[in-house]
Amino acid sequence: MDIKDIKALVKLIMDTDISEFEMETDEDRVFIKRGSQQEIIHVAAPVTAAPAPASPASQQIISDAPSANAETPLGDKQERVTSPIVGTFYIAPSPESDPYVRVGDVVDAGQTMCIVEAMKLMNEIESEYKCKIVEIVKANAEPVEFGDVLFIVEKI
Amino acid sequence: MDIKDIKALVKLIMDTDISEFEMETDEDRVFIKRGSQQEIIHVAAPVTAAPAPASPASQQIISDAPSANAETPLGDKQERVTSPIVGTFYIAPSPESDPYVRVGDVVDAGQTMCIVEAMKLMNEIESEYKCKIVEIVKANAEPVEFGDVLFIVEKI
Amino acid sequence: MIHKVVIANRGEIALRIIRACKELGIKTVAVHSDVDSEALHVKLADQSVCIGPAASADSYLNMKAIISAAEITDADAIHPGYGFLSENAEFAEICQNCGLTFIGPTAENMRLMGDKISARQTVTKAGVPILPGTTNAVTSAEEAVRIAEEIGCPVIIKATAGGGGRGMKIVHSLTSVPNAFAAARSEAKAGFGNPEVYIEKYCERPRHVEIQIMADKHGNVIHLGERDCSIQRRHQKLIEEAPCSVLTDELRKEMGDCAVAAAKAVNYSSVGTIEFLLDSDNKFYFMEMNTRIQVEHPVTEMVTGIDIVKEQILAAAGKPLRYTQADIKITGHAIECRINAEDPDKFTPCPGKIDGYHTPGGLGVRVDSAIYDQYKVLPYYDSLIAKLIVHAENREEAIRRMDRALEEYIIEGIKTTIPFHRKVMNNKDFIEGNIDTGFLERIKL
Amino acid sequence: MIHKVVIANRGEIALRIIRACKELGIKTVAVHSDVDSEALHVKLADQSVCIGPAASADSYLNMKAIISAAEITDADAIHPGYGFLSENAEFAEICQNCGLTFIGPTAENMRLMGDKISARQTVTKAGVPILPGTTNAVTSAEEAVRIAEEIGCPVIIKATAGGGGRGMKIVHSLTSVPNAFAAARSEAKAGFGNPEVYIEKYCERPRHVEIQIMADKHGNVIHLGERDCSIQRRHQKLIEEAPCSVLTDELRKEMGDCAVAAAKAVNYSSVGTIEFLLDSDNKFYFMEMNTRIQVEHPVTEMVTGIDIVKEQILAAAGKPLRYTQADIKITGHAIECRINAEDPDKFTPCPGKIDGYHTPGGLGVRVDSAIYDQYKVLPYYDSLIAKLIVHAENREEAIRRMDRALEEYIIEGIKTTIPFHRKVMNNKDFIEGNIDTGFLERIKL
Repeated sequence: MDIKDIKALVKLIMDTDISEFEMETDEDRVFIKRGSQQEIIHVAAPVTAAPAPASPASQQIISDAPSANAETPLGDKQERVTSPIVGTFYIAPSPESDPYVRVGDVVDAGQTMCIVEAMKLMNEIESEYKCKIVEIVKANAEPVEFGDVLFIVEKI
Repeated sequence: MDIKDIKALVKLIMDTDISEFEMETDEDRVFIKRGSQQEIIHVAAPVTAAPAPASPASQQIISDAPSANAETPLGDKQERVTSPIVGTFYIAPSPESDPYVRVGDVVDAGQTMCIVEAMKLMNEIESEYKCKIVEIVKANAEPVEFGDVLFIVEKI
Repeated sequence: MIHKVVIANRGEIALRIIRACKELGIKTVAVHSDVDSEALHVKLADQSVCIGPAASADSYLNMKAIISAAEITDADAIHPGYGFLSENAEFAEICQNCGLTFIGPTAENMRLMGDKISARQTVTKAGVPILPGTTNAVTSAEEAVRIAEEIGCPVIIKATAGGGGRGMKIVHSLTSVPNAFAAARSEAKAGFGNPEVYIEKYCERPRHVEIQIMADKHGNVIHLGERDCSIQRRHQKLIEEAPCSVLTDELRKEMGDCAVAAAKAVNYSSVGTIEFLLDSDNKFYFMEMNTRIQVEHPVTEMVTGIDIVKEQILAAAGKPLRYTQADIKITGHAIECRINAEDPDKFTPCPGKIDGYHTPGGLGVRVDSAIYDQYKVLPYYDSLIAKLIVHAENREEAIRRMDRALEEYIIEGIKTTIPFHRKVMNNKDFIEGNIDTGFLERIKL
Repeated sequence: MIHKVVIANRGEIALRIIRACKELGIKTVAVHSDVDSEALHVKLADQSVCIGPAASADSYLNMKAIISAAEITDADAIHPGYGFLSENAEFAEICQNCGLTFIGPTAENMRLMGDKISARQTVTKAGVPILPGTTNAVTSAEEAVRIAEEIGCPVIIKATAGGGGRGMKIVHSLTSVPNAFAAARSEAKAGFGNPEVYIEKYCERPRHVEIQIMADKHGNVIHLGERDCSIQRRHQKLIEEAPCSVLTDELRKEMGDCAVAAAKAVNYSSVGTIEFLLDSDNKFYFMEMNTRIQVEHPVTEMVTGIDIVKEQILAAAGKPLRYTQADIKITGHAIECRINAEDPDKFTPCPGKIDGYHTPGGLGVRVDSAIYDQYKVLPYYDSLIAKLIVHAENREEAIRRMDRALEEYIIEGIKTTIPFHRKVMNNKDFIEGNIDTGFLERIKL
């Protein structure tokens, strides 16, 4: 792979929204990274060095959730509503009753959006501002960690 | 990959928003990183990772010799004459007698330049070609390793 | 039997517990603060739950969050490790009320032994020698002076709620008692929210010798011999070894029997440690009991061959001890060096990114650590990053082995106390076994 | 006493020897080929000497260069490790003539035990059982057939100069003897430059059980019990353990006594190993003696607590053994996994750069390895890159511990046999101890 190839390669990538590019052949290996979020590379180093690969399957269950939706890009005026505690997410006060909110609903500041149950206590999660529900990220009765995204909303 | 390629490569990358670029071929490996983070050490890691620092003092005695003069740059037409065996370097057949060669001497192909003693055997080191002695790197009676530079000569 | 354990801790002890569980076939759940998501205990556990932000109060000390983590992962037990909630009686109670097995002693055990004064009263009843001194809080400077006069100087003033050196004052003359008393009280208030202090005899050049005990829920209590933890800096242990080089078999038996008696006196049912002061005449005095697994437990594991954490888990699960006192044999000598992310001379913490990591190996070398290359040692938590433990046929060989292992141990990017430990291993007095709790203040390394 | 040792080897065994020397206060000189200048044994030794190019014949097998290295560094002893010159009688002699202590047995010992036929004759005199078969080379196909008929099939044809499986042929019917005989001879010729072969009874499903012996220059010989090395692929050991799960104390004593008798028969004065075949009826037959330290010596160190390499050095220095047979106690169970830089399924060598390295830790885990992060595993030498050894109270716990340690062991950038070992640790037959030298050919992992 000579300088011309690289040039072509770089141009190609620049016209896209690719943030990282890696390629390996018998002869050579190329790694390109755009933008300035150094986290990704930081994570990379430990992951190989540390026994992460050792127990990958197991990690999914709880842990991948937050990072997952933390990454999904937001439209402008959109906000993430995260869980302040560990517990179980409920969209309605009881199985029979209607959900606190539905996608598209507009909720006022202080209005209850859901419940996170911890130690048999029903903790009502209230909206801090008036907003429209864009997405309900968690399924009803799903376990949530501290910092998990519960809703994506649009400020009004 | 020569300096021109690198120059072109750097220019190429500077005109983009690439934050990291890495490329590896059989001969060489390039790693470019933009912006001010101390990650560059990231590349040096291997060296530090090894217990080299553990026993530094001890290493000098024998080991640094080769690398040391291997590094000294050569004029053109200049060549290094290295030791084919481990042993003790002697510039003369006996303490009394004259040295085989002196700096400035011209030696013919096949002419004895020095002796490396190994297991009580005197191994005469002969010149492979006609040359002029530019430097006698080892001191008389100094231990030498395989590959140690004994002389720097100039081909004639 | 226990099926899934939430490990309410971090660092090397969390790893230690995960390893024991894996070998027992028990599933593990790591809980962690948001800044700890890259920590090794999170990577090695079967599951992990983020329970709060960096501040320990909101995460590793957050009982509600930890219990919730157990609920959402269907765990049936919690191991508190050491520090954090490990000696919190309320937490033990909450676990019980939530139907979770707390892997440790009962709340009652903790309350009784956690408070120094009640502990002294309890063990005294059990016939365990304590230092002459008050068993009740001393309330006035006048009373303090009278007691000091009674006992005879030097005396030490200690916080009843205290530990780890804070709120301790050594007094060599009666005249300085009132000031020391006031100082100790305010330190105690600041440190533990409780100003109560008590006074006891202060003995010169003592060794810190502690007995590891192991008990089950069937009334069986045995001891695993002693550890000498005399190498301390400001009452923080830095090097521990087993056995203690001045202990005779008779003395070992005597101290061991006392420790067992103390444990039996409170119907103790887990692993624990009875700490003694051993003075230069080989007279020993009860100091306190630690109702948890301790940092230095590995040296005892090395010389007895017993996996203490496994036994602790099995005991919590209601299994009887797998050993009788007769089974316990001390073989060879073990030493542990606590490697902290600190300046080796000033002992100031040096958190940061590890850039270059290589652990020592070979015969008789054990590393308990949760760090790895490129891992960031965080400023929010304890500076202990690794425990290097060696086992050899005798103390001399153990010291040599430790020195070569320390030489092999490469931790680049941050300062560590490895150079300090190498100095100790090469110190004439240490090698000759002339050690006591004053060693580091006295010796110029 | 020995002051400075040249280590005529590389890799983990060179490191093993350096560690023993450091703990004994002996200086070390690493010799290395030019491509090995970054090797760990070079970095950890007190001195190092480059003795030649990559090819072993010109460096690690270059006697002259190694002796010269000893001369220019004023060393007074040479440790050959295993492989390379370790069983080369001529080299041992040269060392002696140059006034260097060869850390190993005498040249005579090697000659006598190195040649399989003379070894069989020697041990037979000492009353050690051998497999029925020829003690002399078989010269013609006719003779081969006659002998096979005598002994009764199956028989095995082996190269007298052989080892490690090459030049071995198993024959199940007389008709196929002639071809097998011819094939074995040509393989022997090609492999060892000597076509001589001999024939012996071939026993089905045997275990490879070997006895570690330890002797000094004062006539003292003891054994350290056995190792079961039945997990082999093409006669290459991959997993070793101690003790052997089917050995009774009586059988252990019987085999141990035979091993000691064999060693005494040749006035053996160093550490060594007597290899036996143990058949399904617990009858054992002498196979060969290894007159050197072996790759798998650590499992014996773990269960006996004895540092075998130190004893070997001290014996070479003329010191008497520090143990009598009565001192030797087998405690718990140890397993070693040989981790090779090979494809875990095809076992094809995979040299290359290690990119990401993390070793397992905790109780009962030992790593003997000379690799480190970013180290390049070279194609010129053996593919063994690490020995992972565990020690536990019993075999079951040892297997669980090994499995969790293998899980923790991270070696990125190259393929290793770690996944293979995990499969074995989780294999029902292995767990139940149903193993013999045919295990890997028979079992589908």
